[in-house]
Amino acid sequence: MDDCLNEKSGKNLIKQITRETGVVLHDCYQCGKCSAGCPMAHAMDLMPREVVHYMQLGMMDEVLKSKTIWLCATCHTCVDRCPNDIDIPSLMEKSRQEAKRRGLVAVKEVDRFNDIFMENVKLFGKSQEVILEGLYNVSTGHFIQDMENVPHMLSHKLIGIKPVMIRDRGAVQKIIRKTMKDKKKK
Amino acid sequence: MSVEKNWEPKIIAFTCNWCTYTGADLAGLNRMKYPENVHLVRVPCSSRVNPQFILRAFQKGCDGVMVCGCHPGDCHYATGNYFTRRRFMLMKRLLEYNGIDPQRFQARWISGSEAAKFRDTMTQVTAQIRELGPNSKFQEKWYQEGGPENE
Amino acid sequence: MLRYAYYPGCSMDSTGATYKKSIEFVAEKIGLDLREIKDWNCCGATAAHTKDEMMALALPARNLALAESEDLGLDIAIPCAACYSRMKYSLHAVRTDEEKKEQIQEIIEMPYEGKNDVLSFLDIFSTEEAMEACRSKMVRTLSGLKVACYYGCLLSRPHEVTGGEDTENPMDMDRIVALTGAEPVDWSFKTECCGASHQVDVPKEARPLLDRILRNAQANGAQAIVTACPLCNMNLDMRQAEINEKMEKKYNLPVYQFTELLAVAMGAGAKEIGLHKHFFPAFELMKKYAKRAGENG
Amino acid sequence: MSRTGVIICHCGTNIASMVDVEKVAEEIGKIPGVVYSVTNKYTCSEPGQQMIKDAIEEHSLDRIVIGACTPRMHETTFRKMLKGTKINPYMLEIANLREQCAWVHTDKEKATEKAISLVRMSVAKVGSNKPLFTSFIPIHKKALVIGGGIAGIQAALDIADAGHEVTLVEREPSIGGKMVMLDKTFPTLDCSACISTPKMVDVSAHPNITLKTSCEVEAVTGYVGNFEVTIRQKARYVNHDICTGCGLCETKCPSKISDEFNQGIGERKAIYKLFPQAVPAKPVIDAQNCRKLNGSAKCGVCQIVCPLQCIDFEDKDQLITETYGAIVVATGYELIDWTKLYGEYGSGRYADVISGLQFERLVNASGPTEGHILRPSDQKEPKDVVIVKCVGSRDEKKGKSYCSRACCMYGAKHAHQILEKIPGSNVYIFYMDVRTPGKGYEEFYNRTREDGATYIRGRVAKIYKEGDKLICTGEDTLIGKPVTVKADMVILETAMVPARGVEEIVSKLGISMDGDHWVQEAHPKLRPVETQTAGIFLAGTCQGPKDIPDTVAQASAAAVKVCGVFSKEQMETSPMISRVNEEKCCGCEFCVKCCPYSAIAMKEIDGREGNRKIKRMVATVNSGLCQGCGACTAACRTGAIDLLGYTNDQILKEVDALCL
Amino acid sequence: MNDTLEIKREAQLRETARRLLEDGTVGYIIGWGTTRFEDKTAPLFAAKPEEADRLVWNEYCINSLAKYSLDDKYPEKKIGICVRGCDSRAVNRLVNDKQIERENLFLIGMPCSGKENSVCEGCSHKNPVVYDILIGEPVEENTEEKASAERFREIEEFEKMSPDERYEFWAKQYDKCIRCYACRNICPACSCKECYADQYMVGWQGKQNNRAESQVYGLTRAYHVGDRCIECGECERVCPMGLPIMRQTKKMLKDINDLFGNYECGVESERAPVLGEYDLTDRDEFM
Repeated sequence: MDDCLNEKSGKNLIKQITRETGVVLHDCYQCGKCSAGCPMAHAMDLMPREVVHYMQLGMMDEVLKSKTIWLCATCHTCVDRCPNDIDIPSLMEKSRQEAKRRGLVAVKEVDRFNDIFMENVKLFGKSQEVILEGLYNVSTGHFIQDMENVPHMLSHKLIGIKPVMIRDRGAVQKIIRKTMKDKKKK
Repeated sequence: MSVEKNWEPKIIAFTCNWCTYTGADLAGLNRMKYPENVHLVRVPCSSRVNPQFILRAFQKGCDGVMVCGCHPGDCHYATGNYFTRRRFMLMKRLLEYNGIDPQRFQARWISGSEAAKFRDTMTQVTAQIRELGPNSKFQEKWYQEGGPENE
Repeated sequence: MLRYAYYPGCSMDSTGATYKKSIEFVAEKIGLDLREIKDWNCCGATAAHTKDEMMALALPARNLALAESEDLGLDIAIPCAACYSRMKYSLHAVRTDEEKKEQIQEIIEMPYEGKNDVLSFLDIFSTEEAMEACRSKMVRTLSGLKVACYYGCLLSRPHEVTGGEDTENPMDMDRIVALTGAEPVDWSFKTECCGASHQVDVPKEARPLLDRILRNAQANGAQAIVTACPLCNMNLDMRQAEINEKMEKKYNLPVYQFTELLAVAMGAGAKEIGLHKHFFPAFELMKKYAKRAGENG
Repeated sequence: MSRTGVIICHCGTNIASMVDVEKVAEEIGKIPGVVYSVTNKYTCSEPGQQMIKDAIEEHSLDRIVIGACTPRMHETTFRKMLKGTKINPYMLEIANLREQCAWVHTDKEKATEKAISLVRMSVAKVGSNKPLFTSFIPIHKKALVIGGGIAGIQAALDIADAGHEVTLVEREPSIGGKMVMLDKTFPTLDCSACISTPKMVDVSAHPNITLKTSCEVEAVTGYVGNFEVTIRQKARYVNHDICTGCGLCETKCPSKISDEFNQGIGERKAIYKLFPQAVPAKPVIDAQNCRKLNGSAKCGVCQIVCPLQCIDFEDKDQLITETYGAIVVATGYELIDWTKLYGEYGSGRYADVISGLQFERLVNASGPTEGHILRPSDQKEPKDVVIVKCVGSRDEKKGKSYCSRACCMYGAKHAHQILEKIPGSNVYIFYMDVRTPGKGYEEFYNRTREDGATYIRGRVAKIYKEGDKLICTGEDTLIGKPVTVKADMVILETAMVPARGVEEIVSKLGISMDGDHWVQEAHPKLRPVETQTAGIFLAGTCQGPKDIPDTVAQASAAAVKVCGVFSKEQMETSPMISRVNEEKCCGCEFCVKCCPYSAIAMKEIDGREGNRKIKRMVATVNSGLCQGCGACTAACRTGAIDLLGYTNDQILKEVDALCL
Repeated sequence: MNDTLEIKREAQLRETARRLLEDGTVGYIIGWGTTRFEDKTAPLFAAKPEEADRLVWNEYCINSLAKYSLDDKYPEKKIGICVRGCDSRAVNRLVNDKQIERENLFLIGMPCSGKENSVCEGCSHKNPVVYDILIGEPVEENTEEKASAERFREIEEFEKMSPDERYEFWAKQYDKCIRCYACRNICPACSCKECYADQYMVGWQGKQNNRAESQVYGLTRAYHVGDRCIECGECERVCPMGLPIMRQTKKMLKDINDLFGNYECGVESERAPVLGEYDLTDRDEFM
């Protein structure tokens, strides 16, 4: 009887998420305006509307396993048009963080990119497009992606090989360390 | 103060004519049973009940006091019980602050159709007050019977 | 007085180089005084908020706090939509949430009160003062050039944070671009998302986003797209050829920054502002339409 | 010393079986001031009543306490009985010994004790009773109906048919309201104008109805039976007493203005009739757009061509004051201005995205396209039409949180009309729920689907233009996929909102509105056509969104309420109302804030301070408005305002008596 | 207290007062004057310009002055009143209760950094909230943290006691009460023409001096002024028997703040007392 709705285990997590985001899930009456306006909907396995509905039902596992939470581009079109002001991007955000904690990353590339981006920032205090792209390609195995553009960039000095850094890199590192430490404690 | 033999709690309930008083009548019509200790004072609206009446009731020797009216939103006079709600939320806290047990003063919304709720509330409140015993706080009888020498 | 604290953002040193040049040119012309924040850091862009909310608030806040500590009382000008959005989030949090404000201060170990505003370049150029200054410096007209002004999502949404104008059909850039004589077309994808970093991590899924924007611009008669963000610009510019190839389309829409249009109209040479550096050829179209002001045809 | 008579009723065995009534009578008889204490088998019966009457004479009683059934049962009976005696009917108290004693208790001894307490409380209370006298308000049997839509028309006709005079006030130049704009009415599809214009003519021809178009209510004072209403007759610049409505002026007028009756589709002149079947069928001049009146040109063509010299450019607004006994508010609704709210639907930038009311005009045979459905941008017949429901309704963020109730049905009607009039057309209806609670409504919805309308469950996220097509994107939430429709025309079924200016009317009348500015009814279930103010009633959509059948039903109900008021020459007001002791009143206005009926006002009285004469403010209760709730009394710290029949003194006496 | 600053303020006050009396702006000025005790001042009514110099301003200017205006509700000329933060709130209170007309008063604002009075400790409005002229510069307000921490500290502690302990405490207090009604007479929230306690036709309040009657008086007073109390502490200061009267009214205020949102009386002149209004969304605990 694992499928009983009233025994779904996601309820506590959902409570926590709604508390942190201030989203009132039962306000959503499933009109689908979010999905219809979502630029990434075509690639999603769950419609944004369905994510909310799963959460209304307490079915958090389905949400955490979905590609949708990783494909959300956080463009806020959905919440801007939502008649009930459901902050879907924040729900996606929190779900993503939880999914990562549980090792359920459905779209690895997105997660890799974000990791590398932040590593980059941690290292230099600024993001380095060429290093970012390079590292990302190496780590995902997409060696040739966007490489056709590199000669153009180099020849027009759009990118440099030498990294640009900030002076007080320690300050940035501290910010990242502090906030991530916070994360682990939870 | 020693508990009198055969002591029975004396409870007064200020009830609005349109909801709770009607609900009490319906309880009678249905022959529902509740303790004899409850005495109703009929007022047109719970907002008619001046909080000073409560003080007076305790002073004169009631062991429990209630204010009952229509549920918020159902007031016969549209908005009366919203005032009731504010007034008695404050009065109740003030009484408790001055040492009155919370059960001794209670307010309830009981509609004209809620005869069973009326019966249950009255039964429950009577039991609570019986449990607490006679009230001497704020009572003038305490003075008439000797005052501070009683303590 | 057109004086602002200035946060260029990481892209300005690389793919945004042409944007930077045009900004410098226009700033010089109209007396826009931009004072770069000393030792600024990356705002965290689209990545930090996927990790942790406080990180995403604290990274930009360090820059804002630096600007505030210089105590010039200047609002902060930001040319990149993503940086702008992140800074606005921080500012919004500090101004509306006492608890978060304290947390942020504790994390960045600096005082920060959110005294100054965060402004996008569109905010700055659409002020009466800036519009007037631009108008007086026009030496060329781009009359006849039909452009679609693309704002992107982050400049306008979410409304509570940006406090911006219409989230569906903003007009600031249209008004600024019209100063050059170019004709902004009425189109419907001004604030649709271009996919941002998804163009790197999930390009196949993200390509249709660019396709839709290009398609609607072209369908409404635009000959070029104008942006106000290095990221949007790069996505539409660098990947247009790729869209044409992989999705079998025939888009021909050079992508300019709005400051490039202003610079050209103010007399900048193509090389001077790096028009030839665009991925999608942008020089020819500009050459065709840029005329000396008052010249006929 | 008062002389109280007490009668304890056996109520057959109802009371007597559980309460020792003789003992009660005996115990009560011991109370000082009680000079007569007996029991009676059936007090409410004729002999029982006679016994009381006799006792009053015999024992010179001046007040009565009856221990019997609930006062809610026989209080009025006994008061009526007292009317025939020398005792004032309000010198009576009833102790509830049946419902609240005998019937609910099981221990006879204790029940008897309680009965004694209850009667003692009543005896204590009656000791402080004072004679009260009902007052009478004359009823002015003339009704005012505000708003000349179908609700106002119906109410006016019903009241007039009952034989009372009615004044119908409409701010537009013609009555008819929104209904006359519609083409057909659901679910029967009868022609809206065909059923509403005869009623309009009836109004103008009815001997009991005075029609006042181009008029607005300026001020209202008074109370039920006696409302003093000032009406502003706006300048019409056409003498309607002479005008025959020949229409020559209209054809010659050179100014063309966007036609509001046709929802901006098409144009009208500056001198105009609102629509061809307007009632009265005479034109007025729109001063704002008249070249002569706004000073932009000399013009005056209408004056020149008018064969009867009706045009009067010097016409001025006039104020008329009259007295009415009752008022019906029927101010109606309008559609929410979606163009200011929905950027994603183009904010009105696309000519072919229209509102439901615009579509009504398009499809209406007397409309600007003579009933041909042609899209506004290029006058082409649309083949693919999208209908979007709940635009502005059920949208807490951008519009209104409520459901507008009629849109599901007229959306279906629009679909049906398109499919019927345009062969080969396709209609897509984006909906969230289909709500059809009404007679024949669900059947009509089914029929629309049979006609071929495609229902898609989801809200449209965006409408944009590509070429001459409007692209609508939505999610079909039932299959969980985004869908796109390329449409030639889009109809937005927009929310109903209260008519503009309702806030002013409401404040002039002293009634209240809810959060969405719909006029507040006295009770949502039991008094849906009344307001908190006696004599003011509600009809139609001013009270909340509704369809035509409900509107008409409510209008007739309001008419009945008015006739109820008019059924008497005078109105008896309850004497159990609040009264101010002016000597004590300090004028703090706290009671005014608590009164739900705005029955308390402040007045200036003469006073003294030291040896100086001064004017000071005190509260005063309007006996026509006060309903006797007593909320003010508990707010008054001084106790300067008191409720007759339930005075502070009386209630305190009851409390004291219980505790003896 | 910064003495030099306050001495300067006193000089300015006298100068202003003289000018106002000279040019006829006001008929008289209510302020503080010396007494034969060095550490006491008394209300002073200055009607002539030369009397202006008898006005004093020091840490002993404790008496609340606003209520004196009720003795002259219909003055021929404006009444000048020196108002500290608390006095100005008292004025707002009386204006809101329609007891005086603002136009009849000329308010001389006295920024006040606290007097020899414990109630000043957590003062939330040291500067007058309303005035016609301000004497000297405003003083620095207490931080919000300090004011709010101080405001209900005592009440919260008292609430921790058991009902019987609380009753015992108050019973002992009311045993002391001599029903002199000084607390009522000084209170700017008490403005009835005839106090309920003085009425004999309706037996609201017995006149005997015993515990029960005093308790009824104490609670009724607290309830009557609870939603209008401006927290000046005068009731407690004038009590000859030393009853902690403020603890009753502050309890009302604390509950009002808890139940109906932030509420400070007399800060805005327009705001009605909370018992004169309601909110559909008020907490409902009487289900």
